[in-house]
Amino acid sequence: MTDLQQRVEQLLASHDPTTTEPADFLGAQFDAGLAWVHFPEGKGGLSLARGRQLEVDALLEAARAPRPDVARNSIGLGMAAPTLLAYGSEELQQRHLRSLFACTEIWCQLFSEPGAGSDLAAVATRAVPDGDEWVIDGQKVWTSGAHGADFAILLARTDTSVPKHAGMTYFVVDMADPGIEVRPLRQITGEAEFNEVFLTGARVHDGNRVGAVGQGWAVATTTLNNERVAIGAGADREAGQIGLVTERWRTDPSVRTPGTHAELLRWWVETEVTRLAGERLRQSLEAGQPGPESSAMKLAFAHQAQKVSGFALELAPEEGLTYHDWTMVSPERGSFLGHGPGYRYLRAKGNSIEGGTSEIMRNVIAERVLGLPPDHRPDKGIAFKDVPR
Amino acid sequence: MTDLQQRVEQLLASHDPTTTEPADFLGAQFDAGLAWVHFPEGKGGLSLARGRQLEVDALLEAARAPRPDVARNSIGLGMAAPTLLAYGSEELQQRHLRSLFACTEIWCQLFSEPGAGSDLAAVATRAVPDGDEWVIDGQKVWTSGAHGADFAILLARTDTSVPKHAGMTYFVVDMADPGIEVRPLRQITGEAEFNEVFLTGARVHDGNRVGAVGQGWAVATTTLNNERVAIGAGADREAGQIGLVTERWRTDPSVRTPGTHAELLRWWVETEVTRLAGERLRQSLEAGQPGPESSAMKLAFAHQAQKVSGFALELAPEEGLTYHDWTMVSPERGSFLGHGPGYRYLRAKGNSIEGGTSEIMRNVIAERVLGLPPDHRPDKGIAFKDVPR
Amino acid sequence: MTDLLYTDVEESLRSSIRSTLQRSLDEGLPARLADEPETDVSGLWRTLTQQLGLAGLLVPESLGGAGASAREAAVVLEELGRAVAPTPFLTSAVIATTVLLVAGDEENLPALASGERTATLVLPWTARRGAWTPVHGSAEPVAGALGADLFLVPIPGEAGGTSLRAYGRDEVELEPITSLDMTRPLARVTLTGAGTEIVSGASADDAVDAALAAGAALLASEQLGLAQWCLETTVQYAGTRTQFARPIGSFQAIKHRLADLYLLLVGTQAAARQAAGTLADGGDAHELSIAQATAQAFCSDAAVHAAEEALQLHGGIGMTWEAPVHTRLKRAKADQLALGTPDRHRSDLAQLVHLPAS
Amino acid sequence: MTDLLYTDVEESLRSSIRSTLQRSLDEGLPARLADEPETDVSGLWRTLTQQLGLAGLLVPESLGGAGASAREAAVVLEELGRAVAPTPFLTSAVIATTVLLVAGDEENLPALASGERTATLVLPWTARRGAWTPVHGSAEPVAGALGADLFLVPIPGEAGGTSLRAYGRDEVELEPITSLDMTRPLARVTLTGAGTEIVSGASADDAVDAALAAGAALLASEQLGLAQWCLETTVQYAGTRTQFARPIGSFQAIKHRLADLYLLLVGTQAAARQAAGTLADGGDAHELSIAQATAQAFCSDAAVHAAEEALQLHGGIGMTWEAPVHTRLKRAKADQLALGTPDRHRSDLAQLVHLPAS
Repeated sequence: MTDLQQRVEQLLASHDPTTTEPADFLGAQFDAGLAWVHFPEGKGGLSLARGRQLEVDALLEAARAPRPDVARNSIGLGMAAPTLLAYGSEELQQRHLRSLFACTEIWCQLFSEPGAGSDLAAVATRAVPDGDEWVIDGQKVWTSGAHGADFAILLARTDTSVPKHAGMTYFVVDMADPGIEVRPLRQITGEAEFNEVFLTGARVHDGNRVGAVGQGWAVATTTLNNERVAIGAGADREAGQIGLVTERWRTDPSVRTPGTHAELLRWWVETEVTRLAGERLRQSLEAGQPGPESSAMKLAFAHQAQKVSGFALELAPEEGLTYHDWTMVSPERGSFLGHGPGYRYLRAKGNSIEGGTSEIMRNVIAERVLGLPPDHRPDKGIAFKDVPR
Repeated sequence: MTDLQQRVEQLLASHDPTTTEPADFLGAQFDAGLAWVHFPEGKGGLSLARGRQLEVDALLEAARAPRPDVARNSIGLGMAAPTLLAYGSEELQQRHLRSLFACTEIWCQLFSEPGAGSDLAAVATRAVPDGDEWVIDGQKVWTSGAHGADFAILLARTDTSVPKHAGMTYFVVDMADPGIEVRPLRQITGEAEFNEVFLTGARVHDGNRVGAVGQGWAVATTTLNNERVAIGAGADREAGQIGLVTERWRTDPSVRTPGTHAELLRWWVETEVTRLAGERLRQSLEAGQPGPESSAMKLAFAHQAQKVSGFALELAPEEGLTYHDWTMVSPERGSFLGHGPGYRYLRAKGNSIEGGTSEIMRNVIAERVLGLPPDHRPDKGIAFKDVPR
Repeated sequence: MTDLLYTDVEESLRSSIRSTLQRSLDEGLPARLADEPETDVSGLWRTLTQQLGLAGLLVPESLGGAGASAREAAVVLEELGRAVAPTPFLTSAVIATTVLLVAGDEENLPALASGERTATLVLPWTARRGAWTPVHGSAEPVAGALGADLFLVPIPGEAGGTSLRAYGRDEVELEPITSLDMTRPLARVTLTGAGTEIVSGASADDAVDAALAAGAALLASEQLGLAQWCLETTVQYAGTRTQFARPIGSFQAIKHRLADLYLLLVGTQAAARQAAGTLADGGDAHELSIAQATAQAFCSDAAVHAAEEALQLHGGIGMTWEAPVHTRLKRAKADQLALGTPDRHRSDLAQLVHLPAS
Repeated sequence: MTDLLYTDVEESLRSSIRSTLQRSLDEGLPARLADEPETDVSGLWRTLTQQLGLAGLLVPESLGGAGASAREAAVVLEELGRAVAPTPFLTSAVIATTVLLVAGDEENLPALASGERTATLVLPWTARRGAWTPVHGSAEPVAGALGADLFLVPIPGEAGGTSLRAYGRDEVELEPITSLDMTRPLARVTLTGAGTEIVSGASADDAVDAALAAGAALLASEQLGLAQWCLETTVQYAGTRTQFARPIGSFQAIKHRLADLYLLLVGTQAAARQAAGTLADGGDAHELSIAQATAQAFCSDAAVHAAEEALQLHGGIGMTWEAPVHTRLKRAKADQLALGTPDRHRSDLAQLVHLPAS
């Protein structure tokens, strides 16, 4: 038995997974260094290779132990945690990593703005120092789960006299601040899965700053690289939209035509290959850190989800003409595979926009992976306040 | 009987189409104003609507009258003639239009250079005045039929102290000039259908200038718009590559599989729609002048020729693995549908490069048809000689 | 060749419809219909009918109509498609009207032509020429049924043939179906009365087939108009939306995608005009069928692609309910499934142009 | 899951091959072979065999080989594909060798492993597992036949089964076929002698099927290497070729196309590694077949697309005989047709993953 297996055994022995409260079990898992084994000791990890987390997860899965609620706290687990580890102060790490893993703290992300979508470095939300606090004013958009979140990671402008990338700072914000107002933002699916967030004189203590003043862009890049890697690591064959289509095909001969068969096989091959590419990426990430290569996976997943979900409507056109329900609701978490084919088709349209548009992903691949020369950037080297808008 | 019909009758009566030498017949057709009815009287036309040429051509076709050799003299007929009409001096028009139509003068085009392909306005071939002559030095490339041509249309730089578009002038060049050397340029098909042309102290009289000094870009644009319109006006259903594939399909059941059937039908629809779009363009051109819209047709034809010719190899893979002959030859005229499937596949690759790459066509559509804002042009407003190269 | 351009008369009809729609159709209405499906939209149709005579466009003057052709109807559909206007033009003034015209029914046409009544053909909205079966008791999803007064239903007749019958509003039961495109809401139609026979046998089949063929031919023009709205709106947005201190329309990748979309619409327009023009010209039935199947195989996908590109190039804005792009996406996707999917039309073409599967 | 990455040993094998090819393969040779098909290229193969032992890579050490696996052979093919090297590695050291290994022939393998002789499987180069018929007298177009010493031919045996036989050079007649890809020239092979039976019946069929499957699985790696050359060469060209006073690689439309190509190659690499890795691991035959058909359905088209994009983005230069792009295009297109087209592999997949056509 490896040392790691022993640690898991000990955890399971000291905290009965069937009776311990999930938050307590997860807290104990964190304390045992089994939350993220590649994190340092004392911070949820054991400084092991990233890939060895799989062993832990498999054992806990087998023991039916409570797992972190990834769907509800994806920002916290997937993005805030690695960012805090890389750039957060010791105090911030101690305050948040454990609660975040236990999901007693739910997190959201305040990055995008109406004028800073693809051009995320154009954020105009201001953070102005006031004693040992910062005062935040601005508007954020496309925030998922903002109404249920306890904390947010925020990118704000702290200096407009330098070029855009140099003037941003990264903060942890308490969503209970009275200066924060959350409004639902309705999507084309009819649901309001996201929010607009208005910050009006919201106050943040300087101790909640992540990284140095002006270092916000580098910190945010770590966050985003971790976001993109989260997409599609190591799925099963026929996972996602393709699985719904193949199941329909196998169980309902009435949808089969020679033309749709040819198209189905093309999508089967494409999605299978993308699954293998995701698996290959996962294998290489077990050793290293996420880099710009994961942008390619996001591109592929978005493309295929959109195409296959559209094809699903053509496969069963009478059903495709209908919709499950247009009533506006604010779901606790987003769903890509739920409701019905019409919903899935519409929801998939967001895949190539949220978390960086496919156009931005292509820029990233072209410049950062392939090393192609940059396009013209009229705002390069110009103080943010002097860029015409 | 319309006046136009009467004129054709008279031409046929005075010049027996079965016995008259082709060049004589065509000369007489020119003199009767029936060469290009939309040209002015005395210059091969009757100042009628462009579309009425169809009536003339149909009658001459029915009478089996000699027709201009469009394949051999496409540059002369399709590009030099309308350019001379629009910008040439009276003397140049009188000297060339008739012989050109009679195909006693074969023309070629000296535009592209190794450093001026997509960026045609970057031509570096110099024309320096010397008395009432110009002395030309430089290298041209991708000249079809240069070895058999009598005259060339040439774009050369006459002023390097102004931005690139403003410093060019357009000339008619006698290919017999001893300063002109033609070398075959071999293509991926194995054939040398094009040439490189080296100009070393070639001399051109100022009377052979077309348009004003410095007006070369506007003149060349007229030429190129006429080139692009020539592509694909009013073809028959299943003309081109698709016809070879459908014929194979209909006559050889062994090539049929469900998957290729689905693909064949997609290409059938696409090519049929493009045929209809070409017909619609032809109908609208019967009234007006060719504009940037014809770039769309060139794009579509190139794309389909390439895809369908590639599909043809997959349809009959054993045959697709073979090639008719790799021996280097310099054919008198290019062929898109000749030799065998392998040749057609390779030759079609040129469709999206010659006469303006598909990328340039998309720029033209985006900026000149859709009115989208220009991309960054670092050489804008900068003297040609000061542009870093 | 049929004339693929627009006549001056057609262009003037287009202007009238466009300005009427600008005046009479609240831009927010298409999206609002999802939340308020009971909204009374009959006022718009009344305006279009009373001011422009659209209800009777295809009806001969002798029966109170305008005696116009499929070419004009196509222009109307381009404009209605641009605006995703909730009107029964396609279902009543094109499809149901063609049923009655081909069936030789002179009784119901005047009321349809005047706009006093609207009608619909009761078949699943996915039916196409040669690929439908008579209705046994009920049909779904049926377009144009909600709000209609007259229901034209092919049912199994005596001796195995088809009986084409007309049912009044009181002879059918309607259940609304929540639809992907709520600007053309669907319903389940159940026959509760006996109806009145119009024609039977081959004449009934012919009338239904002709109506479905006309619907498919002219749906292409609705798709064209919708796709052109998508291109124009996106070009405009790309010219004004700034990111990286440049209008996004100055980025070459965006430009090339819009150029490709333009190229796609050049084809869409040609295919739609060919289908409308040959339908108007009459002529060889086989060539008509080729034009119709080609138009549906091409324009359906083109309109969906145009709407998808519009959404993507509008970025996050495009994903919001507030922006109008989604109303076009939903109509485009529903139109792709309506009156035969591209896949089905391609398999029709295989027969029509003698490219057998095996 | 099989290991989809490269081991250090594999990377070091790659370096050896790449540097050997850089030293021993004249860059202009692939194009020159079209004009001078008689050029003796055996020196290159001799070098690769003597210095790196490639001929016996898959042959067990007991028979004089290196006892390596399909994983290493895949890396070799990546490098040979990059360089479009004219060698019989795939036809002799993979396919013919697999025939003999599965047939349990220990007689001919040592000479193959040492590189003293080369062999080929005599079937049309388009054959694939489960889709070939025994050779009646002659076969075409056969790859790897010109220059081979040993010809492995499945012929109709007694009692209807297959007889797998070995023929010497003096027992066959070879007619060269002018080939799209002259770096892997094809021939018509006519049997003139009697040959020697290796195995017969189901064992013969199994040996041929296994060899074709291995060939298809590893051809994907050749396609990968070729496609990567295309991407890298084009990225380099786009970074240096200037038009409009900018490197063309700074134009966003070019960048996005190259990014899409990169994405395609990420998939190509995963699919090729999966096919090689599962082949090396052995294991479930059904999963192996899925991996092989998936790899061929995907990588074949990907390599063609990569070569086509390389040509287009090289502009006029790419169309010239002088530039090396065309040699990759010809190999890529020929590889797409080799050992089963993507269409055929997709229809195999339909069976393998239970997605019936009707």
